[in-house]
Amino acid sequence: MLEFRKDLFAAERDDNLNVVGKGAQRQDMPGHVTGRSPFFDDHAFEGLLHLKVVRSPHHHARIRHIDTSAAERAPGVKRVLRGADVPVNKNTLLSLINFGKDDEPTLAVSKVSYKGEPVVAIIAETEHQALAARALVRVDYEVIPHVFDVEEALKPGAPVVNETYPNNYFDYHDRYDHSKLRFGDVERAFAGADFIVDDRYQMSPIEHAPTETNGSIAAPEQNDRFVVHSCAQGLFFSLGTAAKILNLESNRLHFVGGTVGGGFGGKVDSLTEPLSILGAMMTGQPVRYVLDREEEMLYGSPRGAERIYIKDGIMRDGRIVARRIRSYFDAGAYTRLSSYAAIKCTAHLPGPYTIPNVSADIYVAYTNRCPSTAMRGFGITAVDFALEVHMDKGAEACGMDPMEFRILNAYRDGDMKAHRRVAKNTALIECVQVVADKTGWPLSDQARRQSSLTGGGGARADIPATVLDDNGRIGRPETRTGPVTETLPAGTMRIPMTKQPIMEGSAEARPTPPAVPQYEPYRPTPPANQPAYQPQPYQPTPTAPPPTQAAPPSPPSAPPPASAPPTQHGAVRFSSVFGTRRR
Amino acid sequence: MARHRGRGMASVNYPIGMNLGGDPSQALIHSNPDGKFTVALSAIDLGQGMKQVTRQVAAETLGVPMEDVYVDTADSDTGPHDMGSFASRGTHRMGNAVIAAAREARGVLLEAAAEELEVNAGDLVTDGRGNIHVKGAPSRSITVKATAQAAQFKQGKTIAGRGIFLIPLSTVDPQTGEMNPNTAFAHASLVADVEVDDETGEVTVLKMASAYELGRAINPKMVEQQLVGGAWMGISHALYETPEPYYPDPSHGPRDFNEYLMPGPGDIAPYSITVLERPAPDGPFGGKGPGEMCANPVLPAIANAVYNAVGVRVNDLPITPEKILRGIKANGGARPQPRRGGG
Amino acid sequence: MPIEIRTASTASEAAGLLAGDRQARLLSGGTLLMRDLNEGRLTDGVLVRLTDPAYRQIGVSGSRVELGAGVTMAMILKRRELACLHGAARAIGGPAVRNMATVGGNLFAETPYGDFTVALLALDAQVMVLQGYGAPRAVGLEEFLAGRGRASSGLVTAVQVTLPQNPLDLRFRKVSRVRPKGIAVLSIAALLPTSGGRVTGARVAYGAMAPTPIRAKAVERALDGKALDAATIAAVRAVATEGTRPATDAVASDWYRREVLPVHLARLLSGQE
Amino acid sequence: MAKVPVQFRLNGSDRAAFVAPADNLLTLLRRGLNEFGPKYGCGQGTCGTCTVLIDGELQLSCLTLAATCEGRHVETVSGMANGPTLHPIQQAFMEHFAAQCGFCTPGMLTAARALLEANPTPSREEVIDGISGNICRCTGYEAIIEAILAAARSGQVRRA
Repeated sequence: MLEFRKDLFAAERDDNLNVVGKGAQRQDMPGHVTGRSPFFDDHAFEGLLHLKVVRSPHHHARIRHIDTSAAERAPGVKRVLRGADVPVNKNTLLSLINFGKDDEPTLAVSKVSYKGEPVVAIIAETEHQALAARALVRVDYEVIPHVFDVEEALKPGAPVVNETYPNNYFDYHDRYDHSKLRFGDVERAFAGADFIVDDRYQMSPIEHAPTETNGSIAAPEQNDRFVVHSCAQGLFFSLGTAAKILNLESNRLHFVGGTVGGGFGGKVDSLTEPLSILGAMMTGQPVRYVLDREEEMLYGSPRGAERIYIKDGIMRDGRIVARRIRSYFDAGAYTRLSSYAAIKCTAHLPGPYTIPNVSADIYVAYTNRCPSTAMRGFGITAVDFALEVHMDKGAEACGMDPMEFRILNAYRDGDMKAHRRVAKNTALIECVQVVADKTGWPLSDQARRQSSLTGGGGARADIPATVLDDNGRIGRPETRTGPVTETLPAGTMRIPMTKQPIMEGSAEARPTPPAVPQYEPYRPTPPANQPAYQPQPYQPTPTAPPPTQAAPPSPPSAPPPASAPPTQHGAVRFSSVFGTRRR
Repeated sequence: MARHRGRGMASVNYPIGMNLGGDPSQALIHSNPDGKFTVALSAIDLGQGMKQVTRQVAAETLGVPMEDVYVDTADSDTGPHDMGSFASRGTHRMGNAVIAAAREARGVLLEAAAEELEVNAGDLVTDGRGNIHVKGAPSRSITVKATAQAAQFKQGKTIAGRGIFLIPLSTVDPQTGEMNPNTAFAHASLVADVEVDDETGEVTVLKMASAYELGRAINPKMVEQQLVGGAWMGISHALYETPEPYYPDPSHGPRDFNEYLMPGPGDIAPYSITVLERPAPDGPFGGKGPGEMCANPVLPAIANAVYNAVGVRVNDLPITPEKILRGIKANGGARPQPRRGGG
Repeated sequence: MPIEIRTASTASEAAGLLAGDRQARLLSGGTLLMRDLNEGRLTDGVLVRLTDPAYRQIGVSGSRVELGAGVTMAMILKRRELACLHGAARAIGGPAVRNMATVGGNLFAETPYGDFTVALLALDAQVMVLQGYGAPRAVGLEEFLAGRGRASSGLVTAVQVTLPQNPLDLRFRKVSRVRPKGIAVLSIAALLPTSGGRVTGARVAYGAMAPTPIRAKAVERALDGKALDAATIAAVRAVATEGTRPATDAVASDWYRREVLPVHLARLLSGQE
Repeated sequence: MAKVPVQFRLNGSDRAAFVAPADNLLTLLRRGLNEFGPKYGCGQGTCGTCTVLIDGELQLSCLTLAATCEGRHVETVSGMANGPTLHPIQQAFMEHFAAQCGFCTPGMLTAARALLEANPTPSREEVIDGISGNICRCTGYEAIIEAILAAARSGQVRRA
């Protein structure tokens, strides 16, 4: 089922290793097969209380009044928590890395923005008592208009989903209503392309559906601390989030976890820890808050849906000369991690291909649905679906075999990527060749001879002159399509290379310096002496050379000399690198 | 009625670790007085195999047998800070932090052995079986156990190490999107063979084959676990899953595993994987991490295979029988496309 | 008042408890009721357990079969005489659920569940209902299902069916998205007794094509007296969706259910996979 | 709330507890007796993580009222190994890397045990049916199916 091709890239690899590379038994397997692996819920506590939340039945509503008096009197109920009980009742997850504004309450106070939003928490001696008391909470709602579609949400006059972002989009860099990628001049390249392939894709939301639902148990420990058994995917991420929401010093929290019943991204949000700890603080007893399956399915924060528009300009010989992408992340009612995914998506474009003109606008839109969050392949899975289906259509449009089309356009070592960094350590071509081999998919000899190691760089390493625009200034939706405002000269770079990664250990104890990642500075290289790959389209065979204006646009000005440092200006201050600074 | 076979492919790459960096991982390693090591982390094992990957990386770096290392994670009182298990960062970031910590511990270990053997630490090597000896002179050796005992009870040395790995945060240019997003990328290409029933729109995945380039398969058995399970999830995303079946209309959301559709054990197809290893210059022993990307090529490959089978492009996931059937009807019937290779 | 459990040793006692307390519910296999309890939809009231051995007995006398309402799917699967019901019994859940889910419970399962009942409907089953004390009264399954939503329908003690002479005369198909265990896009049971090469007395039932399992009477009419040939099947396809009112749910839309019902019915009748 | 006593055998040992009438068996095992082998995955009967044997028959403990277990024998994953010696199915799961997060594993093992004790030489299709009530979100099932078939081939699982 799984085999190796050790012959490939053998020269770059030292296989003389003792333990690494061995299919050794997992350290956790004996615990798994005996049922003894300690998941968060597998801990016994005397006097354990159970917490259940009352959730909004409406997609969007103002809260007029909450009456918990009957629930408080119900049998077994120890405490009823409301928004006012939460010390810091507004947070955004990425505030821990100083990214974005606090926009989400732990318990809603004046408004609910999605069906299922927690409003009140009940803590009782048994789960059944908590469930029974939950039914006694009376919330008076005033239902208000909702919006479910990402593009509808961005139109002027749409219902305001999230008051922190009153235009229903995340603010990028204090400046734009979307994340931008600009490389070359796509419009000019479209005008010269032989084929235009244009389409719309829709990624579905996805529920992580781990077999273990989200949950936690918090208990008072000695020394005024709280032990928290957690299913968090980031132990300190959750600890930091809880400490902030509860206004506690981090060392008053003792998080224990690490053995988690599946996550897939759905256990990054600290959905339960703040309330179970707050419950333990308020009652002085251990409190367990576990989502039931229906809650996990409907309100456990899914992978967000994405709508993606792709337009490609393709030459008759199969070269993609331009790719434009517009994409909408459906964040749901609050930001969680969508803002981060959109930047990751921006960096990923245009996929593993060398395309001389690329433009992308990635929006994060708020809608009245459960906030979405990270999931396996976050920011990438959806756009890869769209890109690779689009590649199939592109191959069809120019009459090429889909694998040949990919090999022709694949990025190679030394190529410039759209985010203005040089590709290295690439291997897409080899993957296609190997899978072609094993499936009997016919490839031309020429395609078989291609390599990620050669043929890249040269003109393919150039940063083209790039047209810029000021579209989508925050608060001005009418500017979403606008004119070119300036042309950035070829070769321009504005962001410093990141410093050398830090890998610390005591210097004398390190016999060899660790391998460290290094961004290679922009350094135009002379054209490779290897002849360019000439694809052999199956159908139709091009009879005439492509029109001259269809050639991939070369930079209008000469690239800077090899020794010249990249142009650097306009770098954004550190604290707002991702987007909007936390307030 | 007819069932049509179709074949589709896709190729993808995947960025390893948090985009833009700024996501540190720390590790601590210490030894018992008999040379048995504990790695203390706050990393999370949610099934991907964090504990075992870091165990192998630690043992390899320390130069001791794997059985002499156990990984203890995650307890915030003992395990130092880590961003978490997401963004395919575990193997790459934590793997490097463990290497840093293990190098430091190994340095002390070799110094202690050098003192016992009265040689220079730089002349010593480990044999991976629990012994330390002078390079080129295996007879001049000492066991790791004896070394640790000497360090603890005689020399007063702490055989321990601390490590951090951090790729400093990159900025982003708001106008061009210029940034330093990631340092390592994994790659894959996948072919899916399907059969589509043109009267019901039902898709059967017949088989799949893939090639994955993932730097270094630190544990091939766990790589296989990830890639097989991830491909199943890819089929699931492509054909089955959604909490909002009529998105953006949020109604009819599934409430349980009966309503939330995923392939059952009777829906799985043979899957053949080939692993390529082009080590990442900054990966732990070149490792990258296939944990997230393993579903990604499956979605488009199946979509393309469905098109190849019946000529229907479904651009909206999941590719349900209903969407295919509507497409077939809109086309006035199935339109099989040319076959590709020996399906 | 919280949950209270009452145990009845006879059907009459159980029926009496149910009749005397509108909130009381019978706990049979637990696959429906326990979920309500676990998820907080049921927070108080009496749960009645019936321990009478007859409740879990299978009585076979020639072609007449009485299935106690507490008989599980697994128990049916163990009885060779009930082979014609095995397809429908196996269509219910995985092995653990088949050990728990009962014939009686399946009568109350909401769409798209209740596939076993679809087979019973094709067999023209009689439901034995006990109202208060006394003897159970036989109610046709169709009538029973029509009144299912109403309260105080009494205690179902058993289901009676007449097995077809040839077990292969009862055909069953469940269409689901997930294999081998998935809930129904739709299910079909067709009793097709043949005499002299012609179908006589066909009974066809659908699951998930209406709020309860329903008879496909137009299909039955199209089959009666006909040979199961291509022309008949074409005629059946044309009327297959008559009287159906399928729901849109998480697994399929009403459009899709209507669209593929004729296809699956035709395949079932023509013996295709 | 009035609690009721229940006495039963758990993995061969006599146990007694007081339960609330509405408590299911899973709650009794986990919260009443600290038997954490069976897991809570849904409380709906749709995931199989709470699967146990009751008097040798495969059942879902979340759908079983605790009070109805009076006098019965409940067996969980914790009772599978014979002291330090793993059950052949546990051994096969180890060898085939048939677990990742490990959360479905107790239920899977119990379902596999019930299958092999009733049918020591199942076909692949029968194995697939045997685990069809148990959701695994990590493995894609293949390794689990292979492990159960291997355990069957080993001939070490005895008919119950």
